[in-house]
Amino acid sequence: MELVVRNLTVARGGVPVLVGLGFRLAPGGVVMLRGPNGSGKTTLLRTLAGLQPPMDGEISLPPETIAYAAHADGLKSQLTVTENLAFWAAVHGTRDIEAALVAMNLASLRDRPAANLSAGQKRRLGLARLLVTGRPFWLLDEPTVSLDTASVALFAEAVGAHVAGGGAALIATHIDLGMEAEVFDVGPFKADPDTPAGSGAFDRDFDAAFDGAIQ
Amino acid sequence: MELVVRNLTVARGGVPVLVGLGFRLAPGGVVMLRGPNGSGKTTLLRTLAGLQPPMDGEISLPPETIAYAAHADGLKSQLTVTENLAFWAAVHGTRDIEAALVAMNLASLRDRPAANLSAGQKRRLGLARLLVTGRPFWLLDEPTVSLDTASVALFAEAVGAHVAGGGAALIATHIDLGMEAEVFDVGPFKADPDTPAGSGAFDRDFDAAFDGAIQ
Amino acid sequence: MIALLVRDLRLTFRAGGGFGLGLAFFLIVTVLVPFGVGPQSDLLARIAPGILWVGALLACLLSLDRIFQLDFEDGSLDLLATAPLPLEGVVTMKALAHWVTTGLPLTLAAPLFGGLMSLPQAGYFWVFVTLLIGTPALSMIGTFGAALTVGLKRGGLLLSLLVLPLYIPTLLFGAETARRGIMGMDYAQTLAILAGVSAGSIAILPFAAAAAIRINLR
Amino acid sequence: MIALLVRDLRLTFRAGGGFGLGLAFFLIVTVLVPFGVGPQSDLLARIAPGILWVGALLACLLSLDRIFQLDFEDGSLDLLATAPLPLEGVVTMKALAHWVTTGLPLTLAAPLFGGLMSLPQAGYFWVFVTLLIGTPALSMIGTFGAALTVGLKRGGLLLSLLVLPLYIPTLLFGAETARRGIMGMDYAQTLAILAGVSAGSIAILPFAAAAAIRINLR
Amino acid sequence: MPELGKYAGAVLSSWAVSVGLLVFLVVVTWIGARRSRAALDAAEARRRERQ
Amino acid sequence: MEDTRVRQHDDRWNWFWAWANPVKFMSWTGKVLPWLMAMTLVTLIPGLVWGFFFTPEAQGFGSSVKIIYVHVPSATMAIQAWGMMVVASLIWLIRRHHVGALAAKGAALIGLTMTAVALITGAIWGQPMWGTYWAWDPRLTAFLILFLFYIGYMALWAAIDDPDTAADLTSVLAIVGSVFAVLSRYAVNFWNQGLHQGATLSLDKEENIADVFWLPLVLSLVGFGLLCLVLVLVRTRTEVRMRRLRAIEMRERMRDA
Ligand code: HEM
Ligand SMILES: Nc1ncnc2c1ncn2[C@@H]1O[C@H](COP(=O)(O)OP(=O)(O)OP(=O)(O)O)[C@@H](O)[C@H]1O
Ligand SMILES: Nc1ncnc2c1ncn2[C@@H]1O[C@H](COP(=O)(O)OP(=O)(O)OP(=O)(O)O)[C@@H](O)[C@H]1O
Ligand SMILES: [Mg+2]
Ligand SMILES: [Mg+2]
Repeated sequence: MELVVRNLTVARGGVPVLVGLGFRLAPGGVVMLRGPNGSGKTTLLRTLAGLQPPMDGEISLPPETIAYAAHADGLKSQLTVTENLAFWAAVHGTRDIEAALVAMNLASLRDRPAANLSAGQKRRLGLARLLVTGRPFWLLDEPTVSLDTASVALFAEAVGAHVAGGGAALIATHIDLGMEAEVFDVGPFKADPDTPAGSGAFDRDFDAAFDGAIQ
Repeated sequence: MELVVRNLTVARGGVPVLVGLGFRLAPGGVVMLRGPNGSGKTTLLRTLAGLQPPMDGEISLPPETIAYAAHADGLKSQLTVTENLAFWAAVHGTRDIEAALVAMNLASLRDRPAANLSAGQKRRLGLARLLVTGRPFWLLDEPTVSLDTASVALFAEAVGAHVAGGGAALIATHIDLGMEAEVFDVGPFKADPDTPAGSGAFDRDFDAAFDGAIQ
Repeated sequence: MIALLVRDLRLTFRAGGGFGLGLAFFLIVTVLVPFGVGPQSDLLARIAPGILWVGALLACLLSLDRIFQLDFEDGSLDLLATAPLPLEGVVTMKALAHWVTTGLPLTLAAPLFGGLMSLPQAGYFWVFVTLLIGTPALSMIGTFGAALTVGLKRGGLLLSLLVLPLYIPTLLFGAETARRGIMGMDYAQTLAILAGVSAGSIAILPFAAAAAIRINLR
Repeated sequence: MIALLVRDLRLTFRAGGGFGLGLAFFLIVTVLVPFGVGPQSDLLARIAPGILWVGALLACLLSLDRIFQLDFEDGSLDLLATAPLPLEGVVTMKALAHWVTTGLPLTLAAPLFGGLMSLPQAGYFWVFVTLLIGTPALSMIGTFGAALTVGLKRGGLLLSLLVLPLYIPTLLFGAETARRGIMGMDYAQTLAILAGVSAGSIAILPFAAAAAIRINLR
Repeated sequence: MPELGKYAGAVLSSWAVSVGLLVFLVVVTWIGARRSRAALDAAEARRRERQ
Repeated sequence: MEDTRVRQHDDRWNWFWAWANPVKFMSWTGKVLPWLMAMTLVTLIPGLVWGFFFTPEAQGFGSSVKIIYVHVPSATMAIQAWGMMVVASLIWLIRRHHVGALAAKGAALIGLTMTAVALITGAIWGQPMWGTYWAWDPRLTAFLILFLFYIGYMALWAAIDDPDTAADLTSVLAIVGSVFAVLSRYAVNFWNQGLHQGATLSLDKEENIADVFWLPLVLSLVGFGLLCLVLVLVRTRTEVRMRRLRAIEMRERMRDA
């Protein structure tokens, strides 16, 4: 039960973005992904979630243990809190949404349409969705965009509870969430734009050909 | 040449959001608008920009001196940097886009389609647009959303230059931009949901009617 | 899987879900055509089955971009793709939901609207039957087209352009069968092919559509 | 103001701008109708002017949501509203750009596509002339509808529903004039009314559309 | 010029359209090729400069 | 997690696929193209000149038979181009050779133009022969549908930013579209009986004049074929360059960021 990444290359539009990444995430751990705009954090998270194939390297983890969340939460504003949660529970084959509602302090809002929730409440519902997936590894992409300080604290608390319960989280963010976490800066793994890597034969061959012509 | 707000009430969807606001913004000044999610910062800025009528109170400023920017910059991704700027210059009846290009360090990017700019470059182009409007008062709504630290510094610098040149800026943001500025917290002006205010006659009449019926 | 179907139906029936808009568009097309071609009822009767089919097809077409676009925008599609459901199943359920909310109402309404077009007596039955058999193919082909264009900013008209040539066999056999049925000619063969087109689309296209979605999410 | 027109035209002609999609939709409607009603050329000839008009109208309709939606989404509309341009002028330029990129190509293409519908000889001229006079009204009315629905998430089909009733007079007089012209009947009156509808729309609707935008931005 | 008789219009116009479209295709292809070559050469030069 | 990336296949056909390596492709096409262009000139121009100036009138057709020298080759090429696109798309989908996808992209405009030429010349020919520019004849209808497919295919390429995504999606469209195109072709037979000539040249029944018409037709067919080949190669080269240019520009952008 550990997420291990070895020598991973992730690509966007066929061009490698991060090269030679390696880290591990064990239950109980929180890793903050840091890096400037466009450094490839989103790309990395999507690759780990299985939404796009890695260009090279290895990702090893037990099957179906990853819950991914971009800042869009996949909530339908016309459905109530319960309906939203129940749907994702059904999709993941779990049944119990009560625990998640209570954990995220949403029990009193259960029959509100998601449209009528405030931003902070929506975020909590998004986290509740992660809980009902029953999956231990959370991958969160800029989860606090345009949340105020109070909502950020609430969010940090919720992640803390998940981790304390044996889960783990990998969080890409620009701001300080004020929680105890390992920081993983993707900066050093930035692909050198001038040395193409990976198996995208197209560019590698070209560079070789043109460099050959010069030398 | 001063933006003066007195006893202003702004409303969203007919419901007052901020009541009794007052402040003044003189050339050379920067005011940071603070307040939790949903407190009405966006609503206030849009009212000042003339996009919605104030519910009550007074806004006094010389005509056509306000340049408004939400985090969407009004840039067309298919047009080049020059074409984008030239359009806004033409709309505002100014001609000279060179100064703005140079000021925002965009001269070398002049023929790139906006689609090919990085997030930070786009933001700079957005600021260049503010420059070509030739208007002194900038109203900026969360201008640094999802910018990294370096881009934020660059942004702060640009605003500083504008202000040093006799402009003024009113900026709604959750984060610290690290620039010298007055902070204006909208919190104390939050409308009390139970005391209807302003000239939105609908609610007030209803409240009066129902209160009368009970007493 | 059933949960997905239930959710989609619920969303469509809730306020703002857009149920009935397809139907309204169908109504409007059938209303516009008499305005366009003039009110002679013999002429209208001759073109009625064809126009009803074309109208149903256009109404179907215009509701296609809803199939995945909303789910794509709010991130649900990403989450569904990482969920333990086969994407082929997701796609099939989406097509089914589209049919229940668009194809089926159109089929039920067509005989009704036929009155506006002076549809002959026998026509009510034949338009109904051919639409009932043909609309599932329209939904499935449309779902494939929507999967191809999911994520494109203004995919709407491009989607129409891509899907319409694919609709032609269904339209041809559907309208031809209805016409033959009305005129008492032999319809067995075209009807069988129409059913075959429907069955074939439903059997094959979920795989193509799922592949397209995987590519688009990448 | 001219800058706005130039920008809009430039955007449409650039890759991905959607120029030609309206035309493609028009082509597809005129292709589908024969598939629906059958290939008999005498029948097609009789319904041709009406169907061409309906097709042009639908193609126009489907490109309406582009008029303001993109500008609304990227914030340009807010900025235009705070710029020193009268919003009425902005709206008129938008309608003009829509006509140049949609109405005009449709008018030019209609005689061409008429061939597919076995349009009689005289029809080429009459369909062209009536569309030339009528499409400005379609663009202007459509701009008004787009202004009403700007900012709605899935406004597309709602927009169609709002605008279609407003399109009916134009369609009625346009198609009727074309039919009369083809059959050599007296067309002066309907033609005059068609021109009147166009002129009236252009004179009045910019104000209504600008008001609608102001309200929607609020 | 061959004698075309009553079909002159049809023959000449169809040949004109065909040759016209073929020339159009060739020209478009040729311009595209030249443009892409120029743009790529410039880009490769920039890339080489950096190394 | 399963590693889903596509590996280069290793089998005894590798020597063959090596030609589709973009760099190798650029080099061999660069060498072959001048020869192909020369061959195009020496077949196409004589074929067309012969067809236009030095063929007699045919019985029943009069001088309008001369249209055949542009009509039939363009119609043939329109179909060939689609076939080529489907094959190239399959190569991309199965073997992930970029040149496959780019060749398919390059062929589309050629196919579209050829379809347009066949449609227009056919329509012009139809007026004197059948008394109408257009009839819903199965073969004509099928060509119209082909025309629509080409437009949709090119529009899809244009609409997608990421080149690999675009390649994948257009390939899927080309394959599914082909199935439906065949289906439509079959469908229109039920719907309308045709006016158009059968699959054999109606002219060559009269043996003695057949050669007079047949030889220049064959020559222009070969010429059109070679022209299309040259154009496909040139356009593919352009696409390869654009693809490479895009990659370099993306890397520049990454460096700026
Ligand atoms: C828009 C109208 C037309 C279209 C789309 C069209 C299309 C085609 C196609 C697809 C072929 C087959 C080429 C091949 O299989 O390699 C063909 C061949 C031919 N067409 Fe047309 N055609 C049209 C009109 C006409 C007309 C009006 C005539 C003359 C009366 C005509 C005469 C021929 C002849 C003689 C052949 C050669 C037949 C053979 O031996 O294969 N076409 N046309
Ligand atoms: N649609 C796209 N097509 C091609 N390249 C893209 C696309 N979107 C982003 N990129 C590029 O991919 C790289 C990685 O982007 P990614 O979104 O993963 O960065 P990020 O670290 O999440 O940045 P941010 O902090 O801004 O969210 C960037 O260099 C960017 O320019
Ligand atoms: N479309 C809407 N219709 C009605 N009320 C709205 C709408 N959008 C926002 N509101 C309400 O108006 C109030 C003010 O919102 P506003 O967007 O001005 O807040 P803000 O201070 O900008 O918040 P944030 O920091 O989240 O951007 C909030 O209470 C919100 O619930
Ligand atoms: Mg990101
Ligand atoms: Mg705000």
